[in-house]
Amino acid sequence: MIYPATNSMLYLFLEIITASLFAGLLLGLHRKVIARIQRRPGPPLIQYMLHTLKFFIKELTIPDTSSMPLYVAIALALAGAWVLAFLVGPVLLGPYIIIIMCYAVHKVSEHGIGLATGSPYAKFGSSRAVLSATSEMPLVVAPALVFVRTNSLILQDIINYQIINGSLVNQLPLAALATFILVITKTPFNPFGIVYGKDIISGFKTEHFGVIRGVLMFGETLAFFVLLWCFLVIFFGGVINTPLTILLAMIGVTFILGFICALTPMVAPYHSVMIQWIFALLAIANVLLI
Amino acid sequence: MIKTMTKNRIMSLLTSLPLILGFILNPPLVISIGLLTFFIPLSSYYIGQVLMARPKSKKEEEERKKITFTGY
Amino acid sequence: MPYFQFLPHIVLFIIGSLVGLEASYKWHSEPFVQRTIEPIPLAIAIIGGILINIYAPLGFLFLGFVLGMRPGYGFYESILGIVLALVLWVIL
Amino acid sequence: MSDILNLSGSIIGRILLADIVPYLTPFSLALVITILVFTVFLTLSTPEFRAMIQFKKDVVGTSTVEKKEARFRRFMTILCGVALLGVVTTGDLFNFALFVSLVGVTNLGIFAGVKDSHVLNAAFQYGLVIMICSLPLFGGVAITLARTGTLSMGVLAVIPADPLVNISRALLIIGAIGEGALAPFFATKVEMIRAKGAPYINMMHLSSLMVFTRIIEIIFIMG
Repeated sequence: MIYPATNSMLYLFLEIITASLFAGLLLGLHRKVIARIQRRPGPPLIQYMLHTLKFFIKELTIPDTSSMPLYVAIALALAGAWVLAFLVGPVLLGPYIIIIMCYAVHKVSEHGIGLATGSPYAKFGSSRAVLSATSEMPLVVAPALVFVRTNSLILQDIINYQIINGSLVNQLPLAALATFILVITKTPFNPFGIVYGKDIISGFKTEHFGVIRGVLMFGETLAFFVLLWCFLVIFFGGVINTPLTILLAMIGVTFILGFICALTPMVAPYHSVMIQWIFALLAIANVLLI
Repeated sequence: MIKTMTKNRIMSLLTSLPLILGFILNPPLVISIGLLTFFIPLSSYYIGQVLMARPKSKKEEEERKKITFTGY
Repeated sequence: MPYFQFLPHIVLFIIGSLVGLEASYKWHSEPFVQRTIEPIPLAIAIIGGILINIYAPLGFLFLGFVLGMRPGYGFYESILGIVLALVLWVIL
Repeated sequence: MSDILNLSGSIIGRILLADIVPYLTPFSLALVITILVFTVFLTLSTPEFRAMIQFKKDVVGTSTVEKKEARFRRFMTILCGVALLGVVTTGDLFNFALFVSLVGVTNLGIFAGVKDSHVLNAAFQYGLVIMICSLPLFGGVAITLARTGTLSMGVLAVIPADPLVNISRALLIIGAIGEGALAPFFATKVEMIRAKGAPYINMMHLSSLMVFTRIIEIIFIMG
């Protein structure tokens, strides 16, 4: 295979394609695991990708009530934020704090996507997005707490520290747990997914279909990849630090996530926020006490 | 109808042009990250607009527009 | 980190899954009934299991064919193929 | 300076104005571009037609923000964007506190134009919160100045942390989450976001989360 020059734009683009395809497969596997636990055959592995492709050729209608161009732009902003997070995090091993920012943009987009339609159902989803932001933002900060140990938030330095001193999960286990909860909140069918709840007609995405939904789903695959990557590399970086080990470990964690999502019911909004806050506070306590 | 089709075609070309130029010219890292962040979602949106299924006639288009979620 | 070195593996796997899905729906248009091992998917799985140790992307193409078959079909075949691939990988 | 490098990457540019040192790292560059893009789009967008449903009755209708009201709220949105730019680029702790309180004021302004009584009630309570929280915010800055003799983040990054600076860090966090309507002072925000006018409400959410990401960076810098 011919390798493009490192850090050229083609290289970055190929990385994005690879990650989104791989994460699409992972999300398909996730659904398959859930189905097997519930004793159904389940959809094929490529189902998630087929869905994404399907939406690209479906008709897009924009509601008369929506606020333009916010309706389109904010959905694209969600995908753009995760492209940035993916390039800065997993590809270039840059500062983790930019991923925090991208997550913030993701939460803002969720809110805006729901509001911009003018539909009352989407508004429920967006209100819940604001509510869940209060507990998810502390969870995103949990990986950043390794700053106490590594004195650096550049991901390359974190990996180097772990190669010398062993994985950080041994030193900060509760911060790792909080990050795992964060990964759970970004998987489909998760117990904390109050924003996507079927009780409010799939939440903030109720009025989004066609191409915009396709772009949103593309953004979500990258989000899943980035957060899984952060969990694995920031806390298990002593062992998992090459592309092959990372991808294999992702498949393993997806199995665990499938078990968790299949066996837990959806939590009520306030309970979800409280549970996430408890894990975030545990992580902070872990850092302060050691 | 035809007008929107051509407009989407032009926009999809315009938005994917920076990406293609970037592949050839190899700009500095910060600029290439910015280009990818902006133009991947934008170009995929416009390409999707070109690809998407549309009502075939003007009559169908009018029929479709009648139904809104406040229209019942 | 260069993830795109696995791009051919992933793309060929997806293509294999698509072809497998189409083909198995052509073979089995009836409602889901039996769970038997069929000869053609078995052969493909064995080829995939061997190939994956020689040239990995092609092996993924064949294994993807069996894994991506119609839900409920090709389950035992794909397990056989993966086990064969693992055994060969340990031996070689 | 080493802490800033370790947190948000190499410094791209900086303006040396005696003590006031605005600087640009990859992190703040990303923030600046995000805020600019959002501000432009939110300003250009028209407010949505909010569908109103009364439960148990067959009443469906839409209502939207009036033009005069929209103009004022759009102006406040732009101002909030400008204040946010100040928050993310400044290299001086006092300026940071000033801009954060400006964000609070403009957020209040976004909701002051709404003509719903429950929204105005909530905005009033939020106004009380931002007034109270400006005390810990500026208090934290004052304690830092008294202890270390400087407010420049580049210098603060080199000085090792001591208990008093830790107290001022905690005060800064309390102040920022109050001004930005973050988690514990959140009850007012939920009522406020029920108002009409999606672009303007979204700006408030953006501002609170951007202040949050910036305060995370600053408390790490001060450590």
